[in-house]
Amino acid sequence: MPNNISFYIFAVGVLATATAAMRLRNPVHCALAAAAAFAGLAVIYFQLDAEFISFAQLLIYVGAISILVIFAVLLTRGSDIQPGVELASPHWLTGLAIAVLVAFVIAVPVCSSSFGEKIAPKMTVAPVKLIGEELMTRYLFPLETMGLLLTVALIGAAVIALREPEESEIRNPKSEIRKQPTTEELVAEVQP
Amino acid sequence: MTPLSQYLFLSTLLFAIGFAGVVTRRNAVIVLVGIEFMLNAANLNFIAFWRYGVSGAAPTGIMAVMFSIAIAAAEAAVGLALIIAVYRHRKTTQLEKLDTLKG
Amino acid sequence: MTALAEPPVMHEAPPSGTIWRLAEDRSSFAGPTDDRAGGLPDHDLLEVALGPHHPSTHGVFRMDVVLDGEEVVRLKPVFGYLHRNHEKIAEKNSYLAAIPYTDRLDYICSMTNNWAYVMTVEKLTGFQPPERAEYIRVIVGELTRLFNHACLVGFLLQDMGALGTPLMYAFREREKILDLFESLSGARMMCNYMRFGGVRCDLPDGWIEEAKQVVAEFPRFLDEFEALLTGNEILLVRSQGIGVLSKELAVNAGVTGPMLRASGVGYDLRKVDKYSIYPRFNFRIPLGQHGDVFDRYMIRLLEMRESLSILKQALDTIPAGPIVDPKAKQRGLRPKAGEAYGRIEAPKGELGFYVVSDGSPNPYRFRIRPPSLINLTVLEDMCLGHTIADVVIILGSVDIVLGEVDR
Amino acid sequence: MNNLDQIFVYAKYWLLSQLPGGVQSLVSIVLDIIAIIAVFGTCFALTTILERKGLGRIQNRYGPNRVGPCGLLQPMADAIKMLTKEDIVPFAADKVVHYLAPLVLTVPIWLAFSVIPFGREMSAIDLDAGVLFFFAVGGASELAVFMAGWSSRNKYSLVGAMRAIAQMISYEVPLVLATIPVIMLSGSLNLNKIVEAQSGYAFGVAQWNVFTPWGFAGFFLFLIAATAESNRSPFDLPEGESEIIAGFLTEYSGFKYALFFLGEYLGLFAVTALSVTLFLGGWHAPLQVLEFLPSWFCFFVKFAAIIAVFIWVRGTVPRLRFDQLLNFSWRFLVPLTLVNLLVAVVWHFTSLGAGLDQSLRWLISAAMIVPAYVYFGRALSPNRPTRIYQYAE
Amino acid sequence: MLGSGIIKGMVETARNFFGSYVSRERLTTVQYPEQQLAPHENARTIPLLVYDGDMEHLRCTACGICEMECPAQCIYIVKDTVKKSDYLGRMQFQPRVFDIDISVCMACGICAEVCPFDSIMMDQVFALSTQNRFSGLLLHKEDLAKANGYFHAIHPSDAGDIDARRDEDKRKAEAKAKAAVAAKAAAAIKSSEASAKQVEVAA
Repeated sequence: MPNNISFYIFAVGVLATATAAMRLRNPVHCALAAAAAFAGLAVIYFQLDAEFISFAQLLIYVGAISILVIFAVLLTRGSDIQPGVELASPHWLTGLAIAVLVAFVIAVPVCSSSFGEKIAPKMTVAPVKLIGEELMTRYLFPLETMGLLLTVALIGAAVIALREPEESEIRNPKSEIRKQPTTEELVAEVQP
Repeated sequence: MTPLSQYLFLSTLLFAIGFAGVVTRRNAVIVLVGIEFMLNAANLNFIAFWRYGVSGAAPTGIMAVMFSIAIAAAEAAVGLALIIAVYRHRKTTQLEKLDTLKG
Repeated sequence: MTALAEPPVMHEAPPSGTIWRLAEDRSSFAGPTDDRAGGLPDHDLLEVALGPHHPSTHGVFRMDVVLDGEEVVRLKPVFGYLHRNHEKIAEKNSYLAAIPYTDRLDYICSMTNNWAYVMTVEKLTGFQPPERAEYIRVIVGELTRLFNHACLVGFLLQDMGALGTPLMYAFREREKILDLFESLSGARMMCNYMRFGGVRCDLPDGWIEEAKQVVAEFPRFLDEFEALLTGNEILLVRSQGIGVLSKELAVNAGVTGPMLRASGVGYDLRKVDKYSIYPRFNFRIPLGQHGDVFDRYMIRLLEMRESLSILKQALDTIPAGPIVDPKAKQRGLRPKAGEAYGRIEAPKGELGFYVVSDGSPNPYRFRIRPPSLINLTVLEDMCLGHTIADVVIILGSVDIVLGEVDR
Repeated sequence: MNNLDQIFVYAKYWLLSQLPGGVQSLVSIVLDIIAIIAVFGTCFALTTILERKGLGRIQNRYGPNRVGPCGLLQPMADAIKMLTKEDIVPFAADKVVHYLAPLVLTVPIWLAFSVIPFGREMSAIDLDAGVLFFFAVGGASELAVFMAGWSSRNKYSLVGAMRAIAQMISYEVPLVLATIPVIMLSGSLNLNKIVEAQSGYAFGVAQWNVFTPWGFAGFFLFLIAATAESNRSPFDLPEGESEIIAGFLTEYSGFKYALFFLGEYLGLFAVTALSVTLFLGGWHAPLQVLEFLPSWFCFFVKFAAIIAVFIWVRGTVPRLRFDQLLNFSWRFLVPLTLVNLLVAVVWHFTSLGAGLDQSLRWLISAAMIVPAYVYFGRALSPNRPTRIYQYAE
Repeated sequence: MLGSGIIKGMVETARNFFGSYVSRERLTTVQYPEQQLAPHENARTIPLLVYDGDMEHLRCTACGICEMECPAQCIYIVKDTVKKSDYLGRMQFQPRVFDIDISVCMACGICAEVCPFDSIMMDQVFALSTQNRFSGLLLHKEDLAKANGYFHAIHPSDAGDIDARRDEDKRKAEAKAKAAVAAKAAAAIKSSEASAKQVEVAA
């Protein structure tokens, strides 16, 4: 069962890299591990015959979001971590307990239900053409909304991240340095 | 083929890992990554249920995931922009230090 | 065609009654850059040492650059890595033995270095080079200017990232001139050719014809060069408006040579000093208006064409005769006590030698005014506010040779 | 379909038929992988030497000609040199990331070749969303470049990596936008179908996309974006050696450097192969009389021609500055690709039996794209009057 | 229009590309070990010491002028203790040690210029690399000494001039010597005559 084996390999990989992304000290390492986890998920989508989603996942999560995260880390100086600074929040133990509880709560019904074994996968795949047609007919309104949302997000992100002119900027000595002295300033006439 | 429950388990664990990250880490950027993991876990569920489901030829799961990915992209962009903007003011991305409303 | 408001004039000397001096407050020249906190924005600054073994610092030269993003907010040139103590060695050696060392100042143009030095000693001793020797000096000097400018443009484009194609074309032409120099003086680069009161040896048979052929073929190379580069949009956007050097700053900082003329100051020692036999030749001095990298590039191309015209005239009219002043003495020269400052328009600017004699066989004091070093002093002023990529081409357009900067 | 055309396909099937049924599918995959690695590995070796020789000739010199006949074994010598060099890792470097970066760059790029049809019936996998796959696997190269630059703990490396990422992101937009007209008009993301859509001959000349106005403009826009995407001159800023030494490669040596080098060239090959597929009719012969030529031969001739153009450009132009580079993408390429999209739409709808003849369609398209080109070109480089130089006598 | 300058440049590089296959002038490379250009007659690299006939007849008289004038001070001379007869028959010292450190020598040619005995001249060898950078680059008298024939081969016109001058000197010297001998003989005869006279007078 090569399919099964590869699923387990990638599942373990995804879980390992995701754990690493949440546990490593250096945020850049975290972002890189997260990128690996996203790529592993893309492979799992591909196994599930959702190739379009798989490529979209690669393109958006690995190609765009990871890069964004890395840029954010670098811009907030996240990568120069001082030794001795606590990484985890003060209530990390409580948080971890809740997380384990959540996992348990979800896992129990999954185990107890039997549909996992019963339902055989149907042998239909979604060709790109079909997805396109659906997008243009049934999901037209969500698509347009999504376009709007993305535009708003783009503009919003740009506006938020734009550097506001700070007070210190106004008396920025750099501009003084750059100022070219005028002829009058530079050439002083001295009568002997 | 791998049974559906395996995918659901994977999704559960991924969600839990993301959640744990969100509630235990201090760095806001990493918290955002955790949220992305949780979204991805949900996406995996959508795809798995679509693949094993009975919804006929309609690519419903795929559609949901597509919109989810788009939202995730928008969320990441805005979220990271916010973090950077906050960092400019407070010179920190440590979440517990960002507890006052005054800038 | 835009006409200038006033016609360009040659400045013989600064206007009378006026002392040109630097204004007191030159913040860009302000002290050492060590006090990083003072006067710089507090957000992320990147301090980069460009050099001393950076690919495009033309040798062992360092620029300590403070970057805001990719923008230069402070730049400190650091040199001295190639210091060879030339001036002190010359004070220990005889007058003659200093000549081969001058070859190694600006090792691209040894002929003009020789020329400046022997001219100084001639001033000190009163030797008068014969007519033919003066012609030979002018010819080799202008040939030197030709290939120096060609190579400079090649290096500049190399700094712009043109993968050496223009440089290789320039070197191809330079080889022809170097062949001429080799058959004349025995060496391609370290010519050691000029002597007090003349030149070392006469032109070999057929040299004039070969030189004429090189001069006749050179315009074709210039046309090729211009077709390849001058209209190139990338070169235009990279060089226009970059590294502007204002007329006033250029004059006040003592910048000379093509750099000064690119800033629009008509000052060329060949016209001003009228040394040697330059007044006999008909040539013009091209002037820039903007003083940016593109002007400095164009001025060099135009100067090459003027040099070609001088060369044509000189090669056609060179007389026969002796090549060295019969009164001149090379070995064991003991000039009367005194001092002399000799200067010529070297390809890079005003190259001056100041020699003091106390009547002994070696100079009492020996100083050089290297154009490369003095042109380099305005580097920071030209670079501020530009990006690191511009710094590299601004440095390239200054035309420095580290042998001359560090001596 | 002559035998020569399908010789590789037949060879593969013959080989598979010799094997027991159980391993056939696995061996088939392995054979495809070996074929791609062998062919493009050889291409890499040949390109490095031919590029150096070609650049040499452009610069009026011989180029490497010492190792082997005409210097053709130079890549072997280079490989031996690279492999035997000391692999230096800076003391302060992030060792794991530093080690992984070349792998992350090189491995996904091999994947991109799997969807390209190199000849009739000659693509490794026939993916429904082939174009999307191509761009998706390309996304990892940005991460790899960042990893290399960041892990080296060198200022030049970091600046180079930042430049590279900004450049790749900026040029991915026009690159994708330039492919969209092709996808729209052939109605598929499948590269095999796109090649099929360009089959057929009119007046003995092939009906490739490049012979349509939108295809013509799109081809050049695509090539420019591809040049930038693969960090080639004049867009080789990430490793602009005269400014930032070698950019993100500064701290790499030996085999890791060779891997980066390989990765860069493979990236170039991949986009070149894609441009051949999208615009130059893939493996179709250019003229009907040339149809007897094997399809893979046609493909690789076009491939080599485009690579030669890249080399030619590299030998000619200087490098852009970084802000100019980004401006060029956002202010020139992106608007033009959008106009080109419009041209493709117009082209598509005028063909729907509106009774317009071909020349009128061309005229309309040209009337849209040429003014846009002139306008955006002007806007890009503000009016620079021709400089007049005065002479002082 | 945008791009026209780049296209012009590309035409230029294409011309050079094809030109390098047809025009010798464009492809100026000399493939060094196989092809070598003959050096120009004036070309100079390191100094050499000319001898006439055999090694025992170096022209050098160990006068030390070159040692003094060398800008890089790379010449080291020790005079021999015995004098030998030179080509004019004069008794001259010869160098016992004549070393040139060519790792310091800058091939300026001043030594050759100042040498009053036409002894030190400039060689044209350029493949000077050795395994040992100290002893390998310190050339001794034996390494530097070259026959006049060799000098003729590399600098024919210079060597011709010098030989002509030396022959002239030699001829003059011989004539002078002859004249001196004759004068001496004459003087001897005279003196003998005179002495004879004196004898006579005395007698």
